[in-house]
Amino acid sequence: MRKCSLDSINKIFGKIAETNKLYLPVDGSDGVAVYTKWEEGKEWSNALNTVRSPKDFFFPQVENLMEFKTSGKNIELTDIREEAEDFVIFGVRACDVRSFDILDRVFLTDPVDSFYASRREHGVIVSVACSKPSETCFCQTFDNIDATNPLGDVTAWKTEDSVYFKANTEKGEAFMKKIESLTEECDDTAVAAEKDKIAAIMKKLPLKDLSADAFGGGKTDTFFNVPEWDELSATCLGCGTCTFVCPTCQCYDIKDFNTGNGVIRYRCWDSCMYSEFTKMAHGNNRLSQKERFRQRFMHKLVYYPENNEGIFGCVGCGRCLAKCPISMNIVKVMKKIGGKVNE
Amino acid sequence: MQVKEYKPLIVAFCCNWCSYAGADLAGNNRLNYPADVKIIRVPCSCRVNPMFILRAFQRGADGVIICGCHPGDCHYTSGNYYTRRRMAALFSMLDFLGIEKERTRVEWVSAAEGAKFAATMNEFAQTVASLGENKRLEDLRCKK
Amino acid sequence: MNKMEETLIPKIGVITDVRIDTPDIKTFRVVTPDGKKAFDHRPGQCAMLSIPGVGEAMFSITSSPTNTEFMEFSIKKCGCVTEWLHQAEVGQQITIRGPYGNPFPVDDVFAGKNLLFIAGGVGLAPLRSVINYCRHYRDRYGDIDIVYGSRSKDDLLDYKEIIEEWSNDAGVNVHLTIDNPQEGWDGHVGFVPNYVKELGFDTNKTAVLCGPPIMIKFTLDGLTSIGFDKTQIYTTLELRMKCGVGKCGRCNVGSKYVCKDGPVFRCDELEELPDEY
Amino acid sequence: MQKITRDQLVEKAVALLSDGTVSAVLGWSRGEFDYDITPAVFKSAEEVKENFVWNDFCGANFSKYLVAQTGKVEGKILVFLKPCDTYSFNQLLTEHRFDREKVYAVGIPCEGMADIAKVREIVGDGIVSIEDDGESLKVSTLYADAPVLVGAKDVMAERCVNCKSKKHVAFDELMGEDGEVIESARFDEVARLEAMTPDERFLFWQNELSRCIRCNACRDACPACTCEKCVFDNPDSAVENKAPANSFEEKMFHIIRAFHVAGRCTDCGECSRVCPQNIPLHLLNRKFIKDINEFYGEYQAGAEVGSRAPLVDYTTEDLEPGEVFERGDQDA
Repeated sequence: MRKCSLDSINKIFGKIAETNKLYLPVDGSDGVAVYTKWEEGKEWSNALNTVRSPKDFFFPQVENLMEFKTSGKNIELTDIREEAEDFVIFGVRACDVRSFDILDRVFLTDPVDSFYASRREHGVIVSVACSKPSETCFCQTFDNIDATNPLGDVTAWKTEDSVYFKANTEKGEAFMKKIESLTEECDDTAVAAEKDKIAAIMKKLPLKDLSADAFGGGKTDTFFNVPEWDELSATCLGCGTCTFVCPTCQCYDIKDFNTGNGVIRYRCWDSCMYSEFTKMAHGNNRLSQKERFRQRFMHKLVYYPENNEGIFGCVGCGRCLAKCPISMNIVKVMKKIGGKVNE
Repeated sequence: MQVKEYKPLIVAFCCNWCSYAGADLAGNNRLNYPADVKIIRVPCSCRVNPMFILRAFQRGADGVIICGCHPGDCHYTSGNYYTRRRMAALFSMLDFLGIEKERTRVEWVSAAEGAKFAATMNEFAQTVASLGENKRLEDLRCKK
Repeated sequence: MNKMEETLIPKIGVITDVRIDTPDIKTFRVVTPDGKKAFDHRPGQCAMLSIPGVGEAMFSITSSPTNTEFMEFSIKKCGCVTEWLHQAEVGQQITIRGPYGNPFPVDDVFAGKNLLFIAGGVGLAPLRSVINYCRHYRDRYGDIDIVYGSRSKDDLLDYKEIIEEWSNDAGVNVHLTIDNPQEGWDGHVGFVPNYVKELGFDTNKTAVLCGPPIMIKFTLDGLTSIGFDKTQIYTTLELRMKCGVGKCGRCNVGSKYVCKDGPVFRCDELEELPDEY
Repeated sequence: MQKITRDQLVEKAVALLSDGTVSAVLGWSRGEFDYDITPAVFKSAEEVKENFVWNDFCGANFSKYLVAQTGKVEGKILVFLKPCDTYSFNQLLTEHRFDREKVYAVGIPCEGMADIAKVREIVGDGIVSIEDDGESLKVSTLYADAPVLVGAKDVMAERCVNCKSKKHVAFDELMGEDGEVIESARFDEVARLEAMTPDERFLFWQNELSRCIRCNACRDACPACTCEKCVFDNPDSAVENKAPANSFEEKMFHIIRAFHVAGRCTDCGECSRVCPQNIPLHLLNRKFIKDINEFYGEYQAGAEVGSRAPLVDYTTEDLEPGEVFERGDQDA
């Protein structure tokens, strides 16, 4: 374990930025943290998390896949893929680190999505423990997410005056090597104390008792036709906020953009909440908002675990709790239709 | 190396009944106006949806002008009155977003005003040329 | 850069033949620009065809895998991609990627069985691939019955092939029907589900169904009422798809992705899925 | 600090449900915390008694829900309308978007709604409870030893600080006292932007709109956006690009969105409330309202049913689009 003083963290950022693009949460003009490319003068935000999740780094909202030129009856296809550059994402919280694993299980299973894979390979994730979890946090509901000791290539802890680092992977070791001269070896007393502090707060969180035990693979029949879906979805606006701020939502659309002198085929995030998500020439298999609403939650709580050894498609980051225009969210759904709070 | 002279691309939406005929007349009378004015014929100036204007900019236009019958002379009685209100609101909004207001214009050109059509286009092209390329409403994907 | 294979990046294909089957269905023959088959496939699998700037869509491969020279797609005009394809001429290039989905279990489950194919309208398209595969390896299968219905005589897909080839094969029985009486038609008139019940097949068969959702529903009821078990019946589904490989999330029904886990499902498997297809 | 209490509203809802006047109630439903309130359709008096809430976080405008819900509910539906909601209500009626006969509208006074983001700015994260303490809110957090008192005025949502009217323009029944139309300062921010140079304005909007994630919440929450099929959802429109692929797409979406509601927007402020990225979208709408007022005379959408929206109206004496800027120049 190594540490540096909080005052000198910008030196570390400077060191990393010499060779890699470095992204970290920085407070924007409206005071809200956004993952921003670090440069001299940018300060690491104190905010718990960003509104937009870091899934963008591996699965950007818009990404060009290929280009076409057409002349007469002929089509010329250009593969525009480029190897991603090495980059570092700094300050990722435990929930978001976990979300990468959930995305990996989609994009890195055969056939591997090369766009995603390339960025994943070149990205180094420096996670940081959550010193001040918020009331909307419920990562404890899910297995393998530890806000006191997040995963990632490197784990960091930020205390009052210092930042501590521990490498977890080979990529992480390389990262540590790079910042070696700016950090000093230390024992883990301070980190242990920080962990205890966080653990104590976690025990006080209002959603600490939320349980997902009622859900999981093979529960389709249990939940699909419960009448509560009507009530829960009655006022859903059908916007895509929850899916777009969600770190694990991975549905996408592939569209063509005609530039006037060629066609760019791009992919962009899509939302199962949108009315035309499943619309086909011959009709739509999800006609009402209730069905679309149900799909989103069933996917996270039942379908995804069924295909992925019981792992839920939610990491409890609380973004949808904070951002849904009508404050409808996965916690309300879980409580209403299944997971009564463990008393 | 010779520097290519910058010639703005102008999209002119012309109503079928007055301005398009005006453009025709300008042509028949051999009046000069820039070749980079691309005329799109519309049934009435009020057919021009704000989206058309934005899309023209997206596709590389540096200026967009809408020409219709003089107020009171609309083939459909009142179409151009609506154009007048809509475009006033839209242009003001574009200006609000910091997009150069000189890039958009509405002119009333009757079928008999070939000379006015040519003069308007010359003058508009010059104005837009002095602003340079449209950068604030461009779509880089379309500029490759 | 040593580029990885990317399934989303298609190959170029050329339309080498366009056959007008019915007023709204055309069959397109597609090969690569150097005249070869774009890829191998199994009966019942699909391919993504696209026209840059228009869109990409999933189509079942109509030709049999035993055809090693080209692929065929029977396509009904019903959306923007299909409309565009319908006005395409021979020589037009398109893009093609695949094969996607799981095939019919022709080599294990179907082997040695009597087969009953039931199709409605353009639903014959995915079945034609299986039927021709089974006809090619005729000795591996028992009797083959084909029930095929359409709105009218003119809407029967592959009519020529059915009459000239399928009907003449030994052990292959073709039963055609159209919805309403029509001049020049002396065959059966009536809807497919009823016709199936009228024909009253022996239940020692494996049935394969494809057609409009309403036809599938009633035919399934019909088959079970004459004693078929749902494990004996296979069908193939269609949902909106974008990626074709179970990632984009569109064709997700329950824990299954139709593009990857389907489109071929056994009817008892289908029953386990939520009713959203 | 609302003048009317939850109990009064519950009592009203229960009475109307019990006597059969209405068969459903559109109201605010209790959340996990004290601020995450969900609009809900209550079907029984028990549900109302158990889950109905009324506090400083009941900002959602119910008018738009009537379009869908009046079609789903047998009999009448009770809707509680704050003064600003009644304007949207009228505007939708003007556009024949729902059947007035199927609605029982109860006007309720509103003292302004709180913005949870503003509360967070003061007290920080980890809000576990918020109690209404008359003129202030008593906020307990995970990290403060004692509850923090924040002035209700200090955390009031922007749209409520600049409230345009406390007067109800539509109701079947009014609870409490009706207020007056207010001379608000709502156009000040627009004027401030107008006074900037075009370059400054461009940078301002570039920065704001670049945050857009195209979640469509602004459109979906907007009571004026009730098209059956939005142009941005229509693959045939050639603009259904779904994603903010670049700055052009961002601008196009927001210009068109605002333009489509120009003259019909009642300035209810839902667009800015729901924006997950805090883009001040209401400024675009207000710019249109301000312009329309200046160009064609004062007009408040929804003030009365049946009024003709300025952009579907004209006079022969209207100013020319070119004159718009001359006016501006004179002002400057």
